[in-house]
Amino acid sequence: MSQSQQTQNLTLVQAVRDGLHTEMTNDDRVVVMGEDVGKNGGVFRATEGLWNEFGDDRVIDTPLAESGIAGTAIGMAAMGMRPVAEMQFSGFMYPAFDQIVSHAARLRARSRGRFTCPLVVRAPYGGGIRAPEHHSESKEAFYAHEAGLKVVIPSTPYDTKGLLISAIRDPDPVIFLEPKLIYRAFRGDVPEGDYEVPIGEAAVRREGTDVSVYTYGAMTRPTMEAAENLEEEGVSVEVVDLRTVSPMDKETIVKSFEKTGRAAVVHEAPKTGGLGAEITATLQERALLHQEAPVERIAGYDVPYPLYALEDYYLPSVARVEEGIRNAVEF
Amino acid sequence: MSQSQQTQNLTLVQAVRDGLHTEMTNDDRVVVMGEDVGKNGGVFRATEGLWNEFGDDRVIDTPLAESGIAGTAIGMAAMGMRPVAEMQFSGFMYPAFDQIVSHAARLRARSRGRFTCPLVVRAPYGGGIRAPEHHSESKEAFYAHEAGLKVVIPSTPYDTKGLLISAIRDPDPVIFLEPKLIYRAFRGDVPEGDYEVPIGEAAVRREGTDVSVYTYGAMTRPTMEAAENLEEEGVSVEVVDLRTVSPMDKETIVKSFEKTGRAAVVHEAPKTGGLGAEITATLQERALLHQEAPVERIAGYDVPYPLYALEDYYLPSVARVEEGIRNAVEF
Amino acid sequence: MSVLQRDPQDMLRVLDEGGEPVGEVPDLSDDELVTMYREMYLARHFDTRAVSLQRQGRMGTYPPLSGQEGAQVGSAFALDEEDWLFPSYREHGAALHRGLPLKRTLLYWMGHEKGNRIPEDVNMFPVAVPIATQVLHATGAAWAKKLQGEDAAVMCYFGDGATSEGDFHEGLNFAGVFDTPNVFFCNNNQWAISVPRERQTASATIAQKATAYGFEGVQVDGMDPLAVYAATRAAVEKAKDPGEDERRPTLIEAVQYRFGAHTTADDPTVYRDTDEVEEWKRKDPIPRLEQFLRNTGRLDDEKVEAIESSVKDEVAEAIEAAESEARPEPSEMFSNVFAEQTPEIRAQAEAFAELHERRGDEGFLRE
Amino acid sequence: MSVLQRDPQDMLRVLDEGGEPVGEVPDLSDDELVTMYREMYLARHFDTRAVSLQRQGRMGTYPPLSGQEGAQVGSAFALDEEDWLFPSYREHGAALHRGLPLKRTLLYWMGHEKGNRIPEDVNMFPVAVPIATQVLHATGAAWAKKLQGEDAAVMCYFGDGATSEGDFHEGLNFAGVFDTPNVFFCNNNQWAISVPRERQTASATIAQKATAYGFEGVQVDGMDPLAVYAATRAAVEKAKDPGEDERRPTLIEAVQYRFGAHTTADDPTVYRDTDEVEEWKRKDPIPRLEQFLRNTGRLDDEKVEAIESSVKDEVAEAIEAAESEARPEPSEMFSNVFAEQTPEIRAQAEAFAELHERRGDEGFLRE
Ligand SMILES: Cc1ncc(C[n+]2csc(CCOP(=O)(O)OP(=O)(O)O)c2C)c(N)n1
Ligand SMILES: Cc1ncc(C[n+]2csc(CCOP(=O)(O)OP(=O)(O)O)c2C)c(N)n1
Ligand SMILES: [Mg+2]
Ligand SMILES: [Mg+2]
Repeated sequence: MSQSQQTQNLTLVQAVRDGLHTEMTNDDRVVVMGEDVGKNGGVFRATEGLWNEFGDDRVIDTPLAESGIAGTAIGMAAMGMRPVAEMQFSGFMYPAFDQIVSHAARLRARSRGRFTCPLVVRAPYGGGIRAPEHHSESKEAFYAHEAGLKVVIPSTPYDTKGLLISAIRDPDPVIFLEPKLIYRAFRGDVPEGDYEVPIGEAAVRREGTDVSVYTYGAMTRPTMEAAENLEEEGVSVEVVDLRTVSPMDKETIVKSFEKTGRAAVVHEAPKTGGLGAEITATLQERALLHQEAPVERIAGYDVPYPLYALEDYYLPSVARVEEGIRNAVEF
Repeated sequence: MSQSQQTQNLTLVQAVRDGLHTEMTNDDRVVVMGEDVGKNGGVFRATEGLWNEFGDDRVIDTPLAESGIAGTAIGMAAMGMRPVAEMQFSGFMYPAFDQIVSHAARLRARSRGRFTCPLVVRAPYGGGIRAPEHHSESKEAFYAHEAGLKVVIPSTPYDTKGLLISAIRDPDPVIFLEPKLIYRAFRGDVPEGDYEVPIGEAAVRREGTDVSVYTYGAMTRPTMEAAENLEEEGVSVEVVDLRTVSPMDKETIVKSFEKTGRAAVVHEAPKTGGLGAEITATLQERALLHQEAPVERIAGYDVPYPLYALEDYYLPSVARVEEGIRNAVEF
Repeated sequence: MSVLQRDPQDMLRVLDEGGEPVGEVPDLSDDELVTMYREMYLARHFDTRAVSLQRQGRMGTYPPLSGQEGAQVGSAFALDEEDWLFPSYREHGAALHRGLPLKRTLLYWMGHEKGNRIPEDVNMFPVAVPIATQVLHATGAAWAKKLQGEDAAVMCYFGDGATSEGDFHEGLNFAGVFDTPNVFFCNNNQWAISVPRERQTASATIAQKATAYGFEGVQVDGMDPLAVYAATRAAVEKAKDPGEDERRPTLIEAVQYRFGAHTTADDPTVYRDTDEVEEWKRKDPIPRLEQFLRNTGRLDDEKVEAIESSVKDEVAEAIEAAESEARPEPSEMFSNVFAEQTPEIRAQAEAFAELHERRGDEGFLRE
Repeated sequence: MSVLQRDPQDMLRVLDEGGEPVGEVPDLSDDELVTMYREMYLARHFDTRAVSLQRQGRMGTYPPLSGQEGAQVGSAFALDEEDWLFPSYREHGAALHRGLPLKRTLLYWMGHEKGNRIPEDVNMFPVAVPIATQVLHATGAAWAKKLQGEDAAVMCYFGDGATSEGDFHEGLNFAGVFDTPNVFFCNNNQWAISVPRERQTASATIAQKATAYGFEGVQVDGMDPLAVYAATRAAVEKAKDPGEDERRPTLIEAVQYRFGAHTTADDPTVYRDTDEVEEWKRKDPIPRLEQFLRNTGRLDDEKVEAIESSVKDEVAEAIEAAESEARPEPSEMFSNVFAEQTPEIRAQAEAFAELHERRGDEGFLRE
């Protein structure tokens, strides 16, 4: 980012829109497609105004069919376009699951590079907005387990725009999950125009010496808050925001742990088989000799995401994060 | 199992058939449905002869549509039937993924018990038979991460029949993955008639004191072979066959580790986000103070499953398992 | 000739927009006709109140049904006691006809799972939010009824947008192959959120899609409850096998309009003209049926007023009851995942309870 | 009237079973007609050899195409140079017409990814094993061509079974809505493994399913390469927009038969009568076209013999070449996952290489 760039103060969802706008302006191979992305500007307004500016051929309202969206986008990508497909909510990506895992993830490998799939699949993701059933999923682990996909989950407006631009430019398919709980929760400085935040690099959000806490997306906020609360109690917490959950920045993850020897992972996704398990396994694989306590997994429970009367009990809260970190520290 | 029961010497796929036959005889709510399960008896002959015996209303050749199979089976299950749906290969379950995770897994919870989904989804699974593309998947981690599903992967004919009967009788949905590499690799004694092998219980296949190796399905065989080879070198290996990967028998898993303090996990599924991560995370969560070495993950690579010219290099081989176990022991 | 055998492009009508008969009035008693009116009225009033509860922050996102009462109540009316109903998320009107207490509907949209617990004596499935997925459940349920030798039809509702999903196709195709006793009822309200009907599919009608599955499709004026009733009744009878091997599913396209927003989170003025809305409001099914009933002496001012006031009371009571329902116990999250709790879920429930005990609700609830 | 506008239940034919014209013979040169014959013959011979390679353990599971040469070659012939072809897994005949070297096809079924690497100058997508998934890719590709302003048609092959999948529906629906330049070509060979056409769908024809998407569907005798050519050519021209806003996709149902097994792993005698096979063999497209070409003086014994022997040489050479291809380097597993290797994949590749170095192939290969 050059010094002279202007910045705007944007929410996370505005940063999504700005990222799309920037790349659509830069590269006319980029098209945005999905349900209600056109005139309506997306149910969260993530594509607001794009249809007016770029027209019906580049901002495409599709029929209501997620496999159709993903599958046609794969065909477009193979033919040299750069589709950005919106899934209205991550809970409605499953009809497209086959196209994503059987094709998007494998086209390069299957064809030995003859065809590629520079596709971005975006979806609002995660819980906490008192939404109806099936609207609060966080199943990033499904995509992270499929070789051939990259999975990005930003937590700040700045990263959102930069990562989205990187995702669109990436020559391979990227699943871009947008934590909708923080779509409008706060604003942040976002440069105008062009910049990339590299895929695959974590960010240390807060330095600390007693314990490393790994998180991403909407859970970054309660984690930071818990870290501050614990600071007051004299516990020094390092917070690592993964930003990309696949491929994971294991270097940064391990480096932090080598310093602290204690760790916790915070994610909304169900505990069993969630990325907390992968992070934990990685830590003991690479740095067992530094490990002084079990890695705490502070996660969603192994139950279907409840309707909203109970969702606050389901999602890791500041208190739960504090308790979990404390367990790691006091072990 | 009563003493007087007769036993047969069956292959694993014959045990599948015998399990289906037994429960279809016991319970006329049981129907078998899927592609080519009828007159053809299934592409692996897992339903051979059932159509002749039980007729078109209980052994149902469906149109070629996996979401259709799973979705209609959910409707049947909710109405008091006990459908056993075959997916021709686990790589073709993805079109049904939405129905499985959004509905089968949640019907009881969503309706607070008013409707339930006693459904079994069976699929031949895993690699090693020089099959065409997309026929060699092992993605059990997808299903294990979805709350509300049980996931069973047998490794012997005896267990196969007993677990399948348990799965059919289970009041909740069970994903039943059959390691097709060992469909006909060996025979084992299987009682005639009725018996259950309980879901959720691991089996210690081999006792040992130096290291615990956790595995399941087709990987049980190379693991046992590696264990025997290592025995000759003086390493005493305990082999735990999970049998059910969700819910996992953490008690048995942890107990073994408390004894050995060293462990490896062997599975065909890609390493990242595979169940090896969950097992490792569990071990350090519950028994860190016993841990003497990093848990080795001996797994498929994080690449799309290759065509058959290279599949032997992809799948954990006896040599790889040996090396992995040795790493755990020598750390 | 059955009404189902008409050209799928020739829309069936019984009442014109002024409530005058232009087709054969179905054989319903005076009481039934008045009840039909009352239920449509109840659905409308319920809807208005629900929208305002949401606006006042007393309920979460809610999908209104105004304009669609004729299609919902008219079709549900055609079901027999033993038949089953598989809704999408908008069929509060059909549900109330079936006997789902309004309180349950409110609770569901207030974020209580309990609202999805259909009473044992109501033959209805829970709400389906993922579009078109219920088409397969309905097909499977109907298939089960057939295999179990029970004579029951299974009605499945879905929108125009839903017809684009693979599950719609697979469900209707299975139904055609296995002759399941289904009535597939498309509430074509012209919009799938902001996507107009023409963007959804290039076929001239939705009814004609039945051709692809080898059974009959019929288009009906969905703002005309009597036409809806007539077509649905014929389809229900056909589903229940009037004669040797005549049991067949049917696709009904009820052409109608959603007067309001897609959900309370939606602003339809962004994507559609108010002119269009006004035009459709002239076809409003409620005054249309009312006019017919008045013209034929089945309804008068007094009766209408009595209905109005009983409906208001009924809805007010339901709201009162729903709002005084206690918040579910947090521990309910952990129940009903499986018939029996697994050790892992039990451990998680215990850890949660311990923490909740220690930190209280303040440890969890966000402002 | 275009051949596409006929009733979808009225099957188009050009040659009868004896090779006599019963319809308008398409305008193809003598050379083209003889080439068409040669390619069909080549496909058949290739198929026979491939099946026997599999039997001898020299190749993995293989899906034979015998009986389907007329549909494959006749349709591929109707494509122009700039057009694209999206196959399923059985279109070795269409592929060879497009210029995919036989060696690649063999390598693929011998388990080498390289077989799926389509040469840069061949406008064709790799094999699609998951049924019907390619319908969406073909729709997206055609859509891309249209958006990019290129005038190219995109042909997509799939089977009768594939029409039951949701992806078939979604693909055709998108194509109808966006008027993509697609030709959807259903190789209805009567069977989806053991499931007969009638069990797949209750619609009288597959062609009529186009009604659901608002475009034309035509049924053609798939054992008649000239009828196939005629229908496909019309569809290709229509896809490429002959006039103002006339660009439309088309669904073609080519009624044909698979003479052999579904794949070499299948035993069709378990589920179908040999009588049925014999009956269809009388419609064999190869002698049928040969008879027509002989009757019209385009082919004689000498020419046929020359074709036979050149075809044999060609296939033998391809087999020789495929079999002398080295086994891929194991390290290739780790390449082409992403444009750039991730650190984790690099680490895995290195660990693999180290172990392979140390334990050799014996450490990996099973007997
Ligand atoms: C599989 C899936 N995709 C997307 C959505 C988001 N969504 C909810 S309602 C809706 C439009 C539905 O339109 P239609 O089927 O016409 O029904 P209507 O709402 O008009 O009654 C969409 C896209 C969803 N619920 N499920
Ligand atoms: C999604 C999916 N489900 C199941 C299969 C297994 N399978 C392979 S071919 C086949 C039958 C296909 O029949 P059809 O579409 O008629 O094509 P044909 O083989 O007759 O050419 C099946 C069920 C698959 N490859 N993909
Ligand atoms: Mg609608
Ligand atoms: Mg076929």
